[in-house]
Amino acid sequence: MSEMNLVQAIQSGLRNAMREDQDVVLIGEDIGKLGGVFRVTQGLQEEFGADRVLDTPLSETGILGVAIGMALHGLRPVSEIQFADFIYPGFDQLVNEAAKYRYRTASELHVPMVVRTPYGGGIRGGQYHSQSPESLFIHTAGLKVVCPSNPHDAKGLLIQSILDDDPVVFFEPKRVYRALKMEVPDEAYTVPLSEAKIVRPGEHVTCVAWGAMLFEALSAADEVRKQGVDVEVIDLRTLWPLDIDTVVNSVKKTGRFVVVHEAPRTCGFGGELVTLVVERAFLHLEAPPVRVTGFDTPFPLTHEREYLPLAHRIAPALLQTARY
Amino acid sequence: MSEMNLVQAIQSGLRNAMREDQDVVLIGEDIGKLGGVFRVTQGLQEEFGADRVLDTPLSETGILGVAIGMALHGLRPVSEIQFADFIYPGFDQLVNEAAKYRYRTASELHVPMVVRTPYGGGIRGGQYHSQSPESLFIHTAGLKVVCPSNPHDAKGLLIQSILDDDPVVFFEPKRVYRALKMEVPDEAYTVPLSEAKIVRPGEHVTCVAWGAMLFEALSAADEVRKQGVDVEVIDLRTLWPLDIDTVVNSVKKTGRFVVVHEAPRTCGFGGELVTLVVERAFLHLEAPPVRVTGFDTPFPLTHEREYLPLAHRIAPALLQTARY
Amino acid sequence: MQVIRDDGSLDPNLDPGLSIDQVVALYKAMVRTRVIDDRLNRLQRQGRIAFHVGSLGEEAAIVGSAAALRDRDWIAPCYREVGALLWRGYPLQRYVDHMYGNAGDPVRGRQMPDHTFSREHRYLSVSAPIGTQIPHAVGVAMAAKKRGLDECIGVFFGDGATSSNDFHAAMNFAGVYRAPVLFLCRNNGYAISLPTSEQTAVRTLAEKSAAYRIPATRVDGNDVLAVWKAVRDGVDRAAEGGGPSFIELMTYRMGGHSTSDDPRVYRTEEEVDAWRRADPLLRLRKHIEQRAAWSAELEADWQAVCDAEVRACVRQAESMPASELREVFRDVYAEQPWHLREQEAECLGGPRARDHEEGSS
Amino acid sequence: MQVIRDDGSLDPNLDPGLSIDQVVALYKAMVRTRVIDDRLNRLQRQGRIAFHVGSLGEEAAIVGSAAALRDRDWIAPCYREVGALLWRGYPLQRYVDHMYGNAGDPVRGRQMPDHTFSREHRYLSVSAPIGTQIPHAVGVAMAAKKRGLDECIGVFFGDGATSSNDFHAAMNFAGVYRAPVLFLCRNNGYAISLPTSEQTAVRTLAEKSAAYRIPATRVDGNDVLAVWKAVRDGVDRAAEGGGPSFIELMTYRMGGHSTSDDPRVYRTEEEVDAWRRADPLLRLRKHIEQRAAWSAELEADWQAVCDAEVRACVRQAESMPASELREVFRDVYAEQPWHLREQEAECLGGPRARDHEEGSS
Ligand SMILES: Cc1ncc(C[n+]2csc(CCOP(=O)(O)OP(=O)(O)O)c2C)c(N)n1
Ligand SMILES: Cc1ncc(C[n+]2csc(CCOP(=O)(O)OP(=O)(O)O)c2C)c(N)n1
Ligand SMILES: [Mg+2]
Ligand SMILES: [Mg+2]
Repeated sequence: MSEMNLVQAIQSGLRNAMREDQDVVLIGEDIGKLGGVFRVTQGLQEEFGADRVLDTPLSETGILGVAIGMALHGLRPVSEIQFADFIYPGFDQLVNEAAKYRYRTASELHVPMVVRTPYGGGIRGGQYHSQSPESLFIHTAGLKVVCPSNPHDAKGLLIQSILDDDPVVFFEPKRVYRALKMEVPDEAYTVPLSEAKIVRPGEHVTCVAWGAMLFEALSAADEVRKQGVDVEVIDLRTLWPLDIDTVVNSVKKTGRFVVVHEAPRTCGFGGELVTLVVERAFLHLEAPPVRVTGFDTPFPLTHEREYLPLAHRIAPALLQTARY
Repeated sequence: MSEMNLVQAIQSGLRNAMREDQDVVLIGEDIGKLGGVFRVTQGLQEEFGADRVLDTPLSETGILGVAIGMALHGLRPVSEIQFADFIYPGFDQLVNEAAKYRYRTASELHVPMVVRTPYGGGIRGGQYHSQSPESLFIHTAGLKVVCPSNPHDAKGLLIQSILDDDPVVFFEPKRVYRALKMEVPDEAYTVPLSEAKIVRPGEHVTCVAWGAMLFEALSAADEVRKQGVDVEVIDLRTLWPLDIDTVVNSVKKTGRFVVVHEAPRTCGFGGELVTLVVERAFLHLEAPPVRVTGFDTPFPLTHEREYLPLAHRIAPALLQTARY
Repeated sequence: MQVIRDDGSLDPNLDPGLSIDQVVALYKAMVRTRVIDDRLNRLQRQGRIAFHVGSLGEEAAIVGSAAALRDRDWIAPCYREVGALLWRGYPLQRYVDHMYGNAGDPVRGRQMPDHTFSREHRYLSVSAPIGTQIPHAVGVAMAAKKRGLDECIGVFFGDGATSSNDFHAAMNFAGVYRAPVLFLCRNNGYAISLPTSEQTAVRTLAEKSAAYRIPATRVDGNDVLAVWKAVRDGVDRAAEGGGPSFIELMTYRMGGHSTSDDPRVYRTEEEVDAWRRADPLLRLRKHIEQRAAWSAELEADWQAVCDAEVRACVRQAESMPASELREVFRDVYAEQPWHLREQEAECLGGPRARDHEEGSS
Repeated sequence: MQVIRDDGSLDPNLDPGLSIDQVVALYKAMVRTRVIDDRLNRLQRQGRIAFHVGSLGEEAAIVGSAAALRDRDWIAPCYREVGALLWRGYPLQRYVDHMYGNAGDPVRGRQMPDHTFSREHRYLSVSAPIGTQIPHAVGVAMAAKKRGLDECIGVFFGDGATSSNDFHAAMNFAGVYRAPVLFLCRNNGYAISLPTSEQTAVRTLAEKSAAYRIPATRVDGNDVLAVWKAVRDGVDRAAEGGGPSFIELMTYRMGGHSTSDDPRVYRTEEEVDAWRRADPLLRLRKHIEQRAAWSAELEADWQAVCDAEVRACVRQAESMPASELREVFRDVYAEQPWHLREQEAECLGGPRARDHEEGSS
């Protein structure tokens, strides 16, 4: 056990995975000598060599397309996309190729790869260093989408994602990278995919969040507790395939549902979750579900803390729902 | 007035727009001599010359990126992406550049461009000639998304999209291209964006569809009429910004809501529409809204008619909702 | 580069020294490819299959490349290279079943015709989006290198694909990492309707290779021995650690882009006629006839054999049931998640679609 | 290509013949750019602005290019080229306001620092995604050509950007359509931490240009007259209908990639020292001093003028209020649609965020 922040925990997970399986390779921009712009891969090229930690030319098409080829021939590549905002130049490889390779070869060929990428706002990154494009990948059949909120889950989910035989997009909340430390085992362990976690049990409202927004949901829950509203907070951890039971059972218990995400509201994952809840727990709902989300604009800079669905926006939504 | 199918109506719209404004240029693969793989641009290069109808190299990045530059300097480019499935190599230009140019220059520079692209299944196109990726663009702030169902609307919406000062993604239901003829004015006219159309008024259930699925919704409505269920069918025409009032008012009247789309269910536009309806008409809802959609797999081939949300799947959903 | 001269003799300086048996085997494979192609085009016109994308005129480029690769080398196809897969022993019945999307189709009716793959034959999967296989090939090559395997990969793509994002990324990565990959560019003159001269301003596609410091060769792609030699040279270079090679195979797409295309709209009959005289089969036949290894009689026999074979496969394919509906819901992930289990049940338990006129709404 | 020799004299064969006033004006602009840069780096270290991406060492490449373009020509920036924008007369106050994202910021606090643009100065918008401006520039050039305007565009990008999809597409389109565009490739040795030698296998980036049949020049990017000459030649070629040019500006990023970067992790002090001796300001200063058009006194005066100017702008910028919250919801579309009207009301009418420690969750 060591005290680790999110960066250290992910690094530790990568190191464990690379020590245990020589087919695990890392590929991305500036991940070698520099150790990545967030230093997640610091020291790994030194330990494992330049043929296992590939500092690539500036091409997301190359990073993802080449990783697919590596995965097809026995390696387990972990790509780093420097910011989620820069995944689009390689989007085609991810959604048309990685996602569909198994289907179009009836599992004869498949693509075990992980795409790590920091996402989200709160670091004054503006419209190109703050995006949360998870819903695009959730919409794409064949991809799994993971988003841890804390160091312990991050390491376990990352190792599990590397072991997984399907392509996984692994979103890292960059706002949490150095914000939080916790005890994390030094050795390898896994946290299963598609298992959400009830991080705070409650009776009155179900609140679903993930990544950096989890802490905002918790802080809003604390706040409304003082006003007698008891919120159940669920950390999704894996966004897709969803742990539907944990979410729906919670809503059946509370009758009220709030979902929080940084991405713009329209066609974000929140709408999907609301719909799933409505489809499966309609008669249990005592109030209309509420979305607390980023707004439908490009991500702004100066006022990013008003744009983000932070506690100050979540708390009123919880109260409103509870008192509906 | 002439009898036109969808291909002819779109071609007529392009021709009118190009005759009226010399700054309108077309850019895409095989759109010159060949007139496009669906022959939408047939004859246009001959009439307007190769500097207004540009047969491009095989690069969606180039088609969209260069069109943005043209739009920045006074032209009104209409790009053709041969199939919506092939838009992803140019995805970055569309979602990170075209969509955000106005915002990031406070409207000092902006990008009046239209991206035409055939979408959807039903022509035995398999996973790469059948996709319906509209939700990805609806999620992207700064883009407008249009999808006509018939020749008359298509021409009017296309001309309006070309006149519009924002980037518009214009989805053409390829399954309808030659399936339907109607009287269409030869001269230019517009159909306003963001106005849905109630194509069949009804009392019991609201059914929203667009593009090729509209006809399936209508045929399902006919069918359930025999069983006493009176369906109001709305053709969205513009997907985003949505004509929210027409949809919500209809649901307030009927209390029941069914949405139909070809795209995979999860994080498709259907979930967004359900959520909007739940947010705005919760107390009017007498049954849980229902989605009839493509399944969460890559688009299949042999069984595409079972995959698609055709009338045989819509009718039971309408009945189920009506009788809830 | 040309090895088989127009008069049918070999250029002694370039002759790669294949035995006459090997050369005849190449010829037979090329004829077989063409006979199958012909039959599939006919079947499509008769409405018995939905689509076909053929290799008429490009058989030497395809079969010659496949033959020069070693069994352990990989092939990353574009979509016209089924001749390469068949060269490797892929069962014809399986291919024809795939063309029908029936229960014998290895991809279970999920993909359009001509979207083949075979792990066993080290043949990656055909994918419609142009260019996407090129970085995959580089990744496969890099994996082989990292794992210390003496393998390389040949990746096919067309002239149009040189404009793709993927081409640029793949070439650059291959150059930087010295990946053992052969870029096999079938310059067949057209990307659907766009001639190569409008695809790019350079006169030869081989010039593009210099931008990545990858050695390039430009060969007569209708000369199977020239193709064989260029590709084998590339294999040797890769095996010696010399990294990637780019080979421009100058050929011509004698047919339409696919059965959906009508090339008369964008090119002249004269142009096609000129290329008909450069038919790779004619050239090679002249050569093996000169060497008394082939004759009109052998030709007729072999054509009949191939034709009978494909007809038998078609008969069987047409007797097979369609792929099963539940296959729509499988192989999306390694294990089927709850939502696909539910959707499969919803679909299988629901009503079936009505039959309809194809293309009507 | 080098015009200003190491001893400060000009190569008479290459001297583009600028008047001494013009040359001094270039020098002054370069010094001003550097003084502003220095100040912004300091402000960032003091936590008064959030971020800065500078041009230390690249001033000749940037200012020289801008000066050789005509007023009516366009500039498509990467992100280090504010020196080019200032050369065109963009008000410094506006730039500094932008760096603060205050109410005077032309982009209303919506973008990170150094994301400038100016329609008036024919300067497109800086965008963080690498390479995306390159096809825009080709589009602008094609539009100018189509509209019969005698204009061209210079597009700046780095060595790293040559690996992007956009570079490949843009170069190819420019070659095919003979667009009047100048590709100004600032080869400053690094893409963040990756040296150019690992970015691609070719030795010079100019070699990439041949893949698109675009003529290339490789110049000493620290020699403002060489830059000027190469760019002006490109402008002339474009104006004569000769189409695109590629100019590799060999320079060096003397500072970190941005204020977020620590270059010591990936390069040596010796390397940086060697380049310090090639500082473009020193070289030009030597030349104008030789021509008695500059002196230590003039230098001190000019530095003081520039420093006072930027300090005054900073004072004013810091006295301005922040950009308004409602600006978050504007300019997404030409007209604000209902959902943004609603969201603006929701946000403006709702509670304000609490202050917090930067970076904590
Ligand atoms: C990304 C993408 N854009 C467009 C298409 C449509 N399309 C299919 S084949 C083709 C032309 C390909 O030409 P080339 O690469 O020369 O291969 P060839 O067909 O000549 O063998 C085009 C444009 C596609 N499949 N993928
Ligand atoms: C598509 C994309 N991928 C990654 C990044 C992250 N990034 C920002 S600058 C940079 C290096 C750019 O290098 P170069 O093109 O040489 O320009 P320079 O900074 O040296 O001027 C990288 C990788 C980005 N901005 N966009
Ligand atoms: Mg071709
Ligand atoms: Mg650089």
